[in-house]
This record gives sequence, structure tokens and C-alpha cells, in this order.
Amino acid sequence: MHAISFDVAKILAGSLVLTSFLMIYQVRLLALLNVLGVHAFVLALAVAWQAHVQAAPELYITAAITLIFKSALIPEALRRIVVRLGLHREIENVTSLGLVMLAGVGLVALSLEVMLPVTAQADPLTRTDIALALSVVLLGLLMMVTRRNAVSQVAAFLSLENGIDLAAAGARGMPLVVEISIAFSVLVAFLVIGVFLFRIRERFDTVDMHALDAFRGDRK
Amino acid sequence: MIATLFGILAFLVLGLIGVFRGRDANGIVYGASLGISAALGIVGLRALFGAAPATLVLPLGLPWIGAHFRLDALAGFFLLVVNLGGVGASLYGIGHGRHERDAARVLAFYPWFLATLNLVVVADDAFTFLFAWELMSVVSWALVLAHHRDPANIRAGFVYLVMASLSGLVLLLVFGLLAGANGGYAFTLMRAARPTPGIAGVAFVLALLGTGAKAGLMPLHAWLPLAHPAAPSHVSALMSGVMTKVAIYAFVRIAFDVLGDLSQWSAVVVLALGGATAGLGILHALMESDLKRLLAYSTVENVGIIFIGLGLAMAFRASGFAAGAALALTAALFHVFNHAIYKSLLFFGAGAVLSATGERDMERLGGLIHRLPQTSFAMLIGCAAIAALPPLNGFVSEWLTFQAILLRPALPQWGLKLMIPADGALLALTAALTGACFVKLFGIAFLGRPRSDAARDAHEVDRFSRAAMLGAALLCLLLGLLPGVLVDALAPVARELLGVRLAEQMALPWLSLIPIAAVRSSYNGLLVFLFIVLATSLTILAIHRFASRAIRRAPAWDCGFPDTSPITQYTGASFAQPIRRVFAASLLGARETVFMPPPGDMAPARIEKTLSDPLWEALYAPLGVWIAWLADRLNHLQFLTIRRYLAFVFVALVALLLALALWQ
Amino acid sequence: MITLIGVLGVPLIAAALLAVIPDYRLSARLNGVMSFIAFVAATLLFWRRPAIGDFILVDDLNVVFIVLSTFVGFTTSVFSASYIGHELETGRLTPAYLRFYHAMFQVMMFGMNLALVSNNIGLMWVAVELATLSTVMMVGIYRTHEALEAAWKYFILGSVGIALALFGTILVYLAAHSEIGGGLDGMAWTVLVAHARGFDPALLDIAFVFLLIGYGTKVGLAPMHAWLPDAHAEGPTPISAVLSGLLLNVALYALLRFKMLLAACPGGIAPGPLMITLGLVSLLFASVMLYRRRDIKRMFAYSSIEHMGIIVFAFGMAGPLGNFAGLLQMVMHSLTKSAIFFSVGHVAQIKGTQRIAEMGGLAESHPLLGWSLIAGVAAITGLPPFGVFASEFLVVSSTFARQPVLAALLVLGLLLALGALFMRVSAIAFGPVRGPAGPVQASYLPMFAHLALVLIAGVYLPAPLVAWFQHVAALLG
Amino acid sequence: MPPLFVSFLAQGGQMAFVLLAAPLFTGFVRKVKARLQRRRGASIMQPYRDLRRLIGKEAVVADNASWLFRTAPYLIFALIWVAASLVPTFASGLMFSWTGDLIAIIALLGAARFLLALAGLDIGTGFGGIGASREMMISSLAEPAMLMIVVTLALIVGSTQLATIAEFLRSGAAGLRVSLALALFALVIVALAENGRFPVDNPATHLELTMVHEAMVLEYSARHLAMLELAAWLKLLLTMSLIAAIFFPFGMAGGGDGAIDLGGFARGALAWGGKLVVAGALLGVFETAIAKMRVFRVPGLLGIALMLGLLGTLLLYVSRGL
Repeated sequence: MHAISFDVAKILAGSLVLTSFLMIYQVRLLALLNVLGVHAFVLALAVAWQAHVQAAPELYITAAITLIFKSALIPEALRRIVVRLGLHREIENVTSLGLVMLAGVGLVALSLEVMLPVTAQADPLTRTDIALALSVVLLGLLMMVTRRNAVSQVAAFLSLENGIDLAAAGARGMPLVVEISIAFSVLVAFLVIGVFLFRIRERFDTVDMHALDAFRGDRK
Repeated sequence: MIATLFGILAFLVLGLIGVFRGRDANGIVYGASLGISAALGIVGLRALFGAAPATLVLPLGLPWIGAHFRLDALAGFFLLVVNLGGVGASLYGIGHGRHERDAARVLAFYPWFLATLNLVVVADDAFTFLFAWELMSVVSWALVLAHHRDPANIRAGFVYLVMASLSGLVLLLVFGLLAGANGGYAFTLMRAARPTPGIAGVAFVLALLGTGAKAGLMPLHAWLPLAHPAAPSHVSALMSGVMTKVAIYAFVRIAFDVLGDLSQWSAVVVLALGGATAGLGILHALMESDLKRLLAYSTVENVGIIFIGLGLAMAFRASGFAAGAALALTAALFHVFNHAIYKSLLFFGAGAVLSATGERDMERLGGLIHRLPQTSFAMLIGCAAIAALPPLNGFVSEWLTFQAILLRPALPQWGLKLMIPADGALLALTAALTGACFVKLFGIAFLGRPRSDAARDAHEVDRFSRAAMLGAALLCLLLGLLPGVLVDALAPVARELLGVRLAEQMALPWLSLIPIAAVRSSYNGLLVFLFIVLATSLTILAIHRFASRAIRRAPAWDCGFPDTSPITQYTGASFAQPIRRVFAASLLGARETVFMPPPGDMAPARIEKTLSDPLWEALYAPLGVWIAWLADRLNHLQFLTIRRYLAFVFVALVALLLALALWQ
Repeated sequence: MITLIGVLGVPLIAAALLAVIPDYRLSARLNGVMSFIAFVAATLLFWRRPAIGDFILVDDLNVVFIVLSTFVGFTTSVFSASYIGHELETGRLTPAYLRFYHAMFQVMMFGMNLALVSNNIGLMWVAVELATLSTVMMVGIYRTHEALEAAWKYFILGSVGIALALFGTILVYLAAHSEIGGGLDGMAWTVLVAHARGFDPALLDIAFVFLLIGYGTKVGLAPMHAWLPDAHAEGPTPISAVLSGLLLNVALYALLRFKMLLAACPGGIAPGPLMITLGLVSLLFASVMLYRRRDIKRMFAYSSIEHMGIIVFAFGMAGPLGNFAGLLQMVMHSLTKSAIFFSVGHVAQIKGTQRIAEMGGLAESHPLLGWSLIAGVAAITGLPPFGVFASEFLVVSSTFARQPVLAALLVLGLLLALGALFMRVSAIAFGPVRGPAGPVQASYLPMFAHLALVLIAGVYLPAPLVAWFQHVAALLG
Repeated sequence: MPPLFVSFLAQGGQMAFVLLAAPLFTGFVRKVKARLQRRRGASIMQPYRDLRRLIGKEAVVADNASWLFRTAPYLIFALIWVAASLVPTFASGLMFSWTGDLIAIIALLGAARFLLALAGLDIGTGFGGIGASREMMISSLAEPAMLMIVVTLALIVGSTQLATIAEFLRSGAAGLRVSLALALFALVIVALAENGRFPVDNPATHLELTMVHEAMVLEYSARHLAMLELAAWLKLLLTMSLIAAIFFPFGMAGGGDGAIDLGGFARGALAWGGKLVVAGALLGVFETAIAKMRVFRVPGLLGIALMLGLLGTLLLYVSRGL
């Protein structure tokens, strides 16, 4: 493999991480969803590039799935939900964004550090790919921890999923069946999310998780 | 061996009958238990004098170990003790059980309890042993909760079960240590694998903890005075008279048989704990006014005495003085046997009083000797026996223990040099206090004038209960007259565990008891008894024959101004007051506050006594507080937000990754 | 092959049928029948195993799990038949929801069986996800505030956990990549274990961390446990029984498989210490938490956490005894805990609440129920004559010889848990009767079946079964 | 070995002897005290007369007295008598001396005390209660003290057999020992307490609140009272001859082992009588000189006795020389 393709892959993965940071930074719901779309789009590009580099046609399918579902349909659906629930132009107050960003940077450093000793026999492309995928996953988790609105938690979760997909794409010759079924299950998960958002809404008239916290069992 | 297991099986079946037939199975269950216990007792007797220990392995429990059973002399002796108690309790139960409110609860678990007691004794591998051990605790827990409407009983049961499981788990550690990493759980293997002194020491301490917690050794006795009184009286008798003995069996089995040689320090520990238990136990008993609680505390005391005997045996064995060890061990086991009998008798009596008056508090009793003549007579014998008065059996075992203390081989170890005489003094003190304690019990509850209507019109109990009590009383007397029988019966045990035995006793002239040598010490209960009987009868005869026999009934003299109200009598508390002031003030923090109204004020003067259990306050109470505190702190984790929980996952992940990064 | 259809196909068909059958009595019966067929098929696996394929693997290890899960599934279906009738009367559920409930039940069974038989780590992940989602739907089925909260929490934590597990899975695939190359082989257990020696240890380590956290969340190990108590408490009781009895085991099974991989790879970290730590933490944490529980189902949920802690600890200690004890403990816990939930379900229906404070004197008002609850608690706290005693005997005794301190901690946890559980259960079963004491149409059969099995196991373990377990324990290394 | 009946005779003689001597000794002590108080006092024979008078009377028994109340006096008397007959007086090692050792003797006295306390509680009067509870408190310290003394002796002699001890000490093999001195001192204190003498109790008091022994027998009359009185006198004699036999064993006859020589017995009897006279005189002087203690100062006194006994034992354990 020649350097250029390697660099491109690197750049794409890196930009995925960057988008994750953007998501963490973005506090306005609708905007957040847009960023999510971008996130997925970058992922799709990365996967496609991997397909090209690895000359693995089935990866194109994955890329397509990602492009269609994750970057188009799901953000759109979420956008609809947000509108239906009247949450548009909702602004979350994330406590001390700066610190969160700093933690994010720390996480990226950690994931690189952890991946470092991975022996070179796994080719460098995979290596960096995995490292960045790991940081995307961690960032997604970090975002879930910092957000309290159901929708943005879902968005964070989806970005986490994207990280995993990136890793999957980096893995050569990952069987298609598995890819498909994984994608499928993610879809189901998303359906469940939708159902729940509405149920929660119907019970609690909000999707702010604070409302739920009041009803934790065993209080009385 | 097979017979034993069949007996145990029969008990289990009997329990099922109890479950399904309920109250109308009363006669069947107790009657059958009586029969089975008798049969098992005979089995034990035969094992005691049998040549080789019978062994058996069944494909139960953990298959690669199997369930090992072994019936050697030691097991035989304790089988005898257990089933002697079983016979008495069952006989008593035939009558007493009729008064039971939820008969089914007792009838179901009673035979199972007997079964587990027997099973512990014959078990020969760690798994079977602990299985029976824990089962014994669970079943007796259910029996303690037979009268479950009283919240105090529920608490008692709770404390009991926790302590019992503690003992089980600690013993589990012991066996884990002895069995090694690849699990040689059969006792034979443990005997074969001689542990290093260090391991043996740890195992011994844990074993003392585990068995002591079940036997009621201080400071692990706290559950005993709660649990034993809570159960129905014949079950209390079994728990106090037999179950504690099974715990002592476990100690002997581990310390003398499985562990092999131990250092002299272990003996010092046992002696110290035994002495403290005996002294404090009887002091607690003296302070009690609840009949059954008093008896329970006296059980603690007797356990202490037994442990003193065992400690002496260990000390002598450790310093290579086998004959002395044999004497001490014999004394201890003799006391085991005695206590099994008279403690059962006393609990039967307490149960009789309870069913006759509905009262357990001696401050509301009195004058029962007129209403329950036979019960009172049996109780009198029991009290005299437990107070170690000649010519009854209690005296013999304490006498033997003293002889053991006086043996005093050349002890190289200064801990023993100090501890043995100290235990001698404690033993003497305990004996004296026991006398006071049981004068109090009998004098307040059975003599004097009735302090409540319930006591005034009590009625003698049914004939089965009386038979059980009088039988036990007779046994107390016979053992006192012919102690040689039991001493000889214990010889095989001593030979098995120590390699030597005491001299044959029944062959001696006049059937007297000479443990070591005639010039050293001898005692002949038979002659003492004869002399007393002769002297008494001769005197009575002479006086009635040659002087007057006339008698006139009149009001009590009481220095000229008798007060007919029974409250002018001494109560149990006031009887114990001098001793409370002398001993309990420092040891049990006993305090008296007198409220004297000012002159002119018509209010009555009051005296209030407060008593505290330093051990409980030092050990158990803080533990509870600590757990509660921890639980409250941690409980907040139940009510966090989802984000927090996510944060936990997140932190756990990051932490592990960091660890990984650092590890590489 | 036929057996496989029984184990996997039957639940699917059943799910489809139950989704359309309107009458709940019929569907309840059908549910039971189908589960029974699946169980029979599973038992047949002992003798007739399908050939090992790219996706299907039935070996000594997972046969135990499959038979266990199908059996508990069957008994639970019987129990739920008597349970949901009452729920319908009290109006907590509508027929429509019951249809959904039954369908989901079978979907979950399918998911779990698939996870157990799959030879492909990816496929297994998907199956676990499926089972999770179906249970999520059922936990939220009552639609109360608490139920929704619990379900949502379960969903979020569960999906995060499962996502991490997926990441771990992919890492495993990558670690194997250099040795095996791509394709289905790269994800097949059989192949992986065979070649584990040559894997990239560093990658495998990271993978195991993710898998431990991910599947550990599903197992309910502290501190990832948070979803478990509320999911148990707020959902229908049959689901609580299945969650404790099966789902945790499935996640545990996955963990074990990956542990075997790591154990087979020389360069990698030792999985033991990690598992021991998590296990002990869960045990101690849960046993302290038990003391402040007011809700009976939540209390037993915490006891599940405690037991998962013990089991993971045992597998972490490994060695022939440790693994054997872990397996035994797992089986016994599934049977006992589901039996407890069966009885608890009826108790809650009688009293009309799950609050312990409003229950009392059960052994007097409903002797059968009360005493079997006591028996269940005695069994779960490791008292004889029940099977858990045997396994805890092995865990503690085998540990003390090797790691005295750990054994002491273990004993401490066990004692704390015993104290808490008996404090509560004696308040429930004894004392004056509190709360309504009306009759309930209960089917005691499943409960008794479980308790009987546990009792027998406590007294007598059949030699062939033991030989089997020992073999499996040897497999686990 | 002497012919059986002779040894029977010796033993029987001993029993009768102590029985007859007991009242005399008490009378003697009273006489001494009376003299010291400048009174003429009753004759030494007075106790016998009292006995005869009491035995002849009709017994008045409280309405609610139980059988225990009526049988107790005889049992108590018998127990103490048996105990007394085990103590060597003029000769050691009599035929049945091996029936019980020192511990048994103490236990027999304890049994008597047990019954007496119960008898005190039987009628259910306040005074009986006072007496019983105080008696048990005193004995709870006196008895262990006594036992520790026994332990001390037994460790020196290597036997608890009274005959052996007497022989051993008479042979002088023991020599002078610290432990022995401690034991003697303790034994004297215990003896005073056991017999309800000054400073623990006042045998002649009729001020109820100070009574211990008298309070227990308050309800007794006639022959029952006679038995109890006689028992008390026997006990006093017993303890005195016990001290004599242990610490001043000279002049005692060899006894049953070898051939019996009546001359030896006579000499022994004389020596014994002499010792008793001295002891009685000392007791009288002591009781006249000292005042009675408050009840709750008694434990202190007895505690000292117990400590001395324990000290003696410890010394022996730590080093055999002392």
C-alpha cells in the first residue's frame, strides 16, 4: 500500500474524531443532529475509502448502508421527533464544556497510548484506524455521560456506533453477514429508541432525563 | 454404621409425617423418635466398646469424595449422649407437645433436628460434616421460630442463624486449609497430611472460633441466651443439652484427632477462654430472673468448664504427659455427659412450670413445691446435681477436673504455669456461684409463697413429662453413685485419641473411684450416699422413737409480725443483690439507683437496677452500627441518574484501559 | 439438525404464532408447549449434535447452558401462564399487551438460544443484542413511570455495554486477523481457540477489557450493574425470573468463551485477576446494598448481582475446582433464583404490592408459599441441603488454600448477604400476618420442580453429570 | 491387716466421738467468752441440756412449710456428720477415710449449706431470704478460698487425701513453706466465715438484721432446731480439727494401715483434746477482742483469703521450692 492512500485513510479517520469533538461542543439540538449527519457521512467516506484500499467490494455496501441510514434517515427521523416533541431550538446547558473538551483530548491521547504497543504485524493502517475508532467510541461515551437530554444521548450513542463501524471497516475481510446483521440490530435499536422516546414523552411530558430520575424505584 | 444411617433416615421420614399429619401425629412422632433414639443410643454404646471403627462411604455429596461415615469410640460416645438427650426430650415431648400451639411447625422439624445431630457425629469428611452442621443450624433455627409471633423470637432466630453460619463458614475455611488446593476433603486424608505448625496453628484458631461459636464459648455466646429460651422447652433441652455437645464433639474431633499435635499456646488459649466463659456465664445466670434464660447462661458456664477440661488435656498432651491428658479428657467428657442429662432435666422442669403457670419469670412464681410436687423433686435433684453437690453426678466430673488440675506435670511453658492455677480458682469460684445460682432458682421459683395467681393454682403436669424428669433425676443419682461405669466407658475414647487410658475402675474394692492412685485421691459416691442415708434415717428413727414426733401447724413466726402479703418475700433480684454488688458491679456494670422521696412525700421509695453486657457493647453493637452506616452510605448508589451510571461504566472502562497502558 | 431446528426454529415459529393469536389463554398454553418442545430438543443435543459449522457450534460447554436455559424458559412459561391471568384481572395488562408479551418472550428465547449455539462471535453479539432489546420491551410493558425509567435505563446501559462488547469483538477479529486472515473463520470460536496462540496479545488485551466491561454490564457486575435491580423490580415477574435465570448466564457464557481465548494466548494479560476483582466488588457491594432494600423483587435482584459476583470470582480463580464450582454455582443460582421469583411473584400478587414493609406472617397465612420462599432463601444463601451449599463449599474452601485474604473477603460477603436476606425474609414469613391474605390461583409446580432439583443436587450429584462438569471445567482451563 | 470389726469399731468410734465432743467444745468456747466478759456463764454442759430440751418439745411448723423444710435439718446434720467423720481426729487413715478426700469434705459442707439456704427460703419470710442470700454470698467466696487452700496442700503433698496429707506433714517432709503459712492464714479466715463466727456473723445475736445463720433457722423449733444446732457445733468442731490435723498433726495415731494400737489411739485422743482446748481458747479471745463487720465488708476479708490461697498455689506452680 502506498503512502497516499494511507494518509487519506488517516485524514478521514481523524476528521471523524474531529466531528465527534464538534458534537460534544454542539449544544443546540437540531444543530447537533446535523453534526451527527456529518459524522455519519465522514464515516461513510472512510468506509468507502477502506473498501477501495482493501479492494473489498462488500465494504461498499456497508458504506452505502451507513450513508443511507446513519447520515440521512436516522438524523432526519430524530429531527422529526425533535420537532414533534417541540424540542427544536432547545439548548442544553452542559456543565463546563471546556473541561469536557479537555477530557476528550485526554481520551484521544489514552486511546493512542493504548494502541501503541500493538505489534506492527497488524498493518499500520489498521493500527491508526483502530486507535482513532477507539477515541471516537470513548468520545461518544463521554458525550453520553455529559448530556441529559434523551435525544442528544441517542445522538451520542449513534456516534459511538459510528466509531465501532469505523473499526469494523478497518478490519479486513469482516464477513458481510455480520456487517449486515450488526447494521440491522442497530436499526432495531433505533426503532426501540423511537418507541421509547414517545412513551417517555407520553408519561413524563418531556424527554429531559431529570424527569425520569424522580421515579427511580425503591424510593418509597 | 448402616443402622445409624437407617435411624437418621427414619428421622427424616418421621419429619415428613409431622409435616403432613400435624397435631394428630404428636404421639407418633415423639413416640417413634423415642424408639429410634433409643436404638441409636445402643448403636453408640456398641461402637464405644466395639473393636475397630466402622466406616462407610456412600456415593452422595461430592461424587469424587463421596460421603464418608465413621463410627469410632469418640463418635460412639457422642452418639450415646445425643440420643440419650433425644430419648428424654422425646418422652417429654409426648406429653409436652400436646400444649404446642402450632404443633406442625415443631413436629416437622424436631425429628430432622435429631437426624442432623446424629449425622454430624458420624460424618467423616468435610463436606458431609459441614452439610450436617449447617443443616443442624437451619433446622434448629426453624424450631427457634416455632413461636414466631413474638418479635423477640424473630430477632433471636436472626442472631442465632447469623452466628451459626459464621461458625459454618469459619469451619469451611479450616477444612479448606487442611484439605489443600486440590481438595482432599476426607478426614482420613487430612489426618494423613500432617500440616506444618503454622498451618496447624491457624487451623486451630479458626476451629476454636467455629466450634466455639456453636458451643457458646465467650465472646461468641451472644446468640445462646437468646435462642435457647425461645424454642419449645424440650427443644431448648436438646439445644442446650445436646447441640452444644455436638459442637464440643467437633472441637475434640478437629483438635485431638484431625489436627494431631498442637503447641502449648493453643492449650493456653483454650484454658483462658474456658475459664472466662465459665465465670462470666454463671455470673450472667445469677443476674437472670427468666428461668429459661438463666438455664441458657448456665449452659454457657458449663461449656466453659468443659473447655477447661479439654484445655488441660491439650496442655498435658502437648507436654508429653499422656496419663494426665487422659484424666483431663475423661473429666471433660464426663462433664459433657452430666450436663447433657441435668440440663435437659432442668429445661424439662422449666417447660413444666411454663405449661403449668404460663410464666417463665421467677419473680411471678413461688410455692410450686406444693402444687407440682414431683416436678419440684426432680428439679431439686437437678439443681443439686448441676451445683456439683455430692453424691450426685455433677460433683464427680468437677472432682475429676480438679484432680486433673492438681496433677501438674513439669510444665516447661510459663503461660500454662499461670493459666492452670488461675483456672483452678475460676473453677472453684464458678462452682460456688453455681450453688448460689441454683439456690436462687429453686428457692425463689419453687419454695416460698406464690407471687401470682398463675403460680397459686398451678397443676402438676402430665405423666410423660414427669417420667422424663424423674428418669433424668434418677440417672443423675446413679451416675453419682457409680461414676466408675462412665469412667470405664470413656476409656476407649481416651485410648483412641491419646493412646493411653485410665485404670479400670469397676474392678476396685467398694466400687470407689481412684483416677491415679489410692494415696493420691479417691472418692466413693456409693459409700457417701449410704452414710448419709444411714445417718439421716437413724437420726429420724431415734428421735421419733425416743423423743417427740409431735408437730403443730401455725402461722409463720417471722419474728413476731408475719406479713401475709407474698411481696414481702425475697425476690430473685434481691436474693442476687449481694453477689451483684460484689461481682457484677465491675464485670457486668451492674448499677443500683435508689429513689427516696423527700419527707412528707407519699410516693413509694424505688430502687432500680441496671445491668449491661460489656461484651455485647464492645463487639456486637458496634458491628451492627458499622454495617448500618455502610449500608446507608452505599444506598445512595441506588438513586443516581442514568448519566451517573453511564459515568460508572465509562470510568471503569477508562480505568481498565489506563491500567493496561501502564501495565504494558 | 432436527434438534437445532427445535432449539432455534421453534421459538421463532412460536413468536410468529403468538404475535397473531388473540386469545391469551390459548397463547399462554401454546407458549408453554413450544417452550417444552424447545427444551426436549435441547436435551436431545446431549446425544445428537449438529456438525460444527461456520455459524453453529454445540460442544460440551454450551450444551449445559442451552439445556439449562430451555428448561428454565419452559418452567417460566408455565409459571407465567398462571401469573398473567391475574395481571389481566387486575387490569395491569391488556390482551393486546399480552400478545406482545408472549411473542417477545419467544423472541427472547430465540435470541438467547442463538447466542448460545452460535459459533460466530459476531452472530453471538447480534443474538445477545436481540435478547436484550426484547427484554427491554418487556421490562417497560407496564408503562408506569418506574417501569419506563427502568426500561430506559436498561436500554441505555445495555446498549452501551453491548456496543463496547461489539468493539471488543471486532478487536478480537483484528487480533486474529494476522494469524487466521479474514472471512468467517476469523470469527468462528473453534478456529479462534485453535489458533489463539499466535494472536496479537496487545490487541487481545484491549479486546478483553472491552468485552469484560461490555458483557460484564449484561452480567450485572458492579459498577455496571445499575440497570439490573430496577429492570427486575419493575418488569413482570416471569421476566425477572428469566433475566436472573438466563440472560445473565448468556452474557456470562460469552465472557467465558473470550476468557478461554485469552487463556490460550501466551502473551496476553491473565484474565483471572480482573474477573476476581470485579467479582469480589460485586459480591461485597451487593451484599451491603441488600440491607436497605424495601422492594422484595429488587432485593432478590441484588442477590443476583451478588451471586454473579461469586460465579465470576470462581471462574477467575479457575483451576479444576474453581471452574467446577463456578459452573455448579451458575446452574444452581439459575434454578434457585427463578424459583424464588416464582414464589415472589405470587406473594406480590397476593399482597398487591412489592413493598416488604406491607408483608408479614406469610408462613402462617400461606404456608406452602411462605415455606417455599424460606426454602428458596435458604438455598440461595448457600445453606444445606440445597445445591448452592455444595458450590459455595467448593469456592470458599478451594480459595482459602490458595488466597486466604480473598477467601476471607468472600466469606464476609456471603455472611453479610445471608444476614440481610434472612432479616427480610423472616419479617415476610413470620410474625403477625400483615397485608391481604386472600387466595391466589398459583401454579406451584415450576417452583417445586426447581427447588426439588436444587435439593437433589445438594444431596446427590449424579456421577456422569459431575464427570461432564469436570470435563467442561478442564476445557475452561 | 487388722480384723475388720476392729477397724469398723475405730471408724464408728471416731463418728460417735466427734458427735459427743461437738457440744462440749461449743460449751467450752462459750464459757471462755463468758469468762472474758466477766460473766460466770452457763456450764460447759449447757449445750447438752439444750439439746435434750429441744428434742423433747413439740415442733411448731409454719402452715406453708413443705416437706423440704422438715427433712432439711436431718439431711444437713447427716451431711456434716459424714464430713466430720472423714476428718482425722485422734487417728489418721481410718477404715473409710478414703471414701472422700478434702474436696469431697468441702463439697459435703457445701451441700449442707445448699439445703440450709433452701430451708431458709421455704417459708417465704423476709428474714429467711436475707439469711439465705447473705449465706450464699459469703460462701461464694469462702468455698473457693477453701478449695485453693486444698490445692496448695495437694500440690505440696501430691494428694488431696486428708490422711495422706496429715501423714506427710507429720513426717515433716514438707518442711516450712511460704505457701503453708499463707494457707494456714487463709484457712483461719475461712473457718470463721464458714461457722458464722465473728467478725463475719454473730452466733449469739438476736438482732435480726445482723443475722446470717440465725436468720435462716429463724422458723425452726424443737427437734429440727436441735438438729441444726448440733450440725453447727459439729461443723465448728470439724473445722477446728481440720486445722489441727493439717497444720498441727503431731501426736496423731498412725491408724488403719498397720496394726491398731489402742495406746496410740489414746495418745492421739489426748493430743487432739489438747489442741481443741487451745483452739477454743484462742477463738474465745479472738471473738471477744474483735467487733463484727458490716456485711459488705466481709467480701473484702474473704477476698483476701481467696487471694492468699491463689498466691500459695501460684508460688508452688512457679517454683516448687516455696
